[in-house]
Amino acid sequence: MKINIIIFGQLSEVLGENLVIDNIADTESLQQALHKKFPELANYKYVIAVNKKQVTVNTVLKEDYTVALLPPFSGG
Amino acid sequence: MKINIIIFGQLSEVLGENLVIDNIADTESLQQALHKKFPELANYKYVIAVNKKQVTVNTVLKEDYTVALLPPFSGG
Amino acid sequence: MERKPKNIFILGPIAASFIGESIAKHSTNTAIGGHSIFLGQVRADIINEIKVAAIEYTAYEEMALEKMHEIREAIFAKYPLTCIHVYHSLGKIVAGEICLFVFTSSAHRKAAIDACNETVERIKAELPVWGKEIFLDESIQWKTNK
Amino acid sequence: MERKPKNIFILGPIAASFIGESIAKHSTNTAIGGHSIFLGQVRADIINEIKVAAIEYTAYEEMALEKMHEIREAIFAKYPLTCIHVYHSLGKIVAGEICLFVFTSSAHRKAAIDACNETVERIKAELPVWGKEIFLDESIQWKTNK
Repeated sequence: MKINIIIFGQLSEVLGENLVIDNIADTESLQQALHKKFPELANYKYVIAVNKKQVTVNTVLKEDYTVALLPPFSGG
Repeated sequence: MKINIIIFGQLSEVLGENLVIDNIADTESLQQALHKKFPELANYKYVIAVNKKQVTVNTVLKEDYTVALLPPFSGG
Repeated sequence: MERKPKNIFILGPIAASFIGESIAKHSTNTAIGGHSIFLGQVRADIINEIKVAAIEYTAYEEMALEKMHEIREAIFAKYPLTCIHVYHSLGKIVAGEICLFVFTSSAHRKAAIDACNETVERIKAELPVWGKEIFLDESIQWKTNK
Repeated sequence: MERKPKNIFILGPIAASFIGESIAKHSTNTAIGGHSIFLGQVRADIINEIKVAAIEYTAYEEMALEKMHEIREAIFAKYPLTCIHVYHSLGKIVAGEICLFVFTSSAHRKAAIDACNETVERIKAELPVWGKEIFLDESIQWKTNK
């Protein structure tokens, strides 16, 4: 199962702009995997969106879902 | 003693745009004289300005003072 | 800083292009972070089944400019602004045209927004300006502000 | 009335003339009595003694447009408006240029003003857009919204 991850703002300087991760069941597992691979991530605030909707609870991921990592917004 | 009176808005349709009145000691006397001469004035709301400043208490008038009769403002 | 009374009256409507040019002039002031603008537009109200075609504005100009100066000073004292611009039409303004332009700028948006709103409210309540609504059938009625 | 998501993003700064033209288009809608406009302008902040030369904006565009659609619908439901227009810049916007344009119109001023303010607050808080401050010495810092 392939999950596309897109990364924005200052976080893209740490993780790059895109990642593809296999065999991840849900957003919590995804975060654990990312924090393991990129320990610097602990220094950043961010929220997660799944298929363009922000999620605040652990969310099941399915084939070809898109997960976005969004640091604090600063538009306008 | 000559007092210039300028009249604005809907009131100018009743009194004309300018009046000159002699021998008027203060704004209260002026209003009495005007209401006597133009009884329709009783149907209008207005405030008085003396030399471009709105007055809310009886105000002494002097030679060449300008009194303005101002119906409710409706700018903007 | 002492500011001199400025003329705010424009004979006829306020052109949208004038507003655009006024905005453009502020690009050299790079201390500004936000602009707030209010525009009053003559509305084709329907009163007793007849449509308003235009509003004809008159003012006690000398008094209005003194009062506007006082309002401007009070707003500058209350809010950290870089500038305030105010223009009000005189004469006949047809429905759809702009008759009031209030423009405030500041480093951060809140001051500009609050100052713009307060300036508009004070203009409507305190400036000796009168609008006469002219209907399509040429009848008239003096406007009243809420 | 169902409204479709509109694109709000403009590559580069928002021209003052575009704002003027946008205002001019509203003269045919004679039900309008008031317009409220907010403009965000890139400020040459000085941080650690170095001046901001520009802000480079990026966005998660698809998500931002869906969110903006949701905000627009909520604002229309809450206030009696005739229209809302929103434009946000992407790419590098130099100090003094305009990067945000929010424009609301209604029959009476209060709805336009309140709707404009609320739309600006929601845009700043809820749209996935990021600004990277580029300093005169070419160092960078990610912008944070208050």
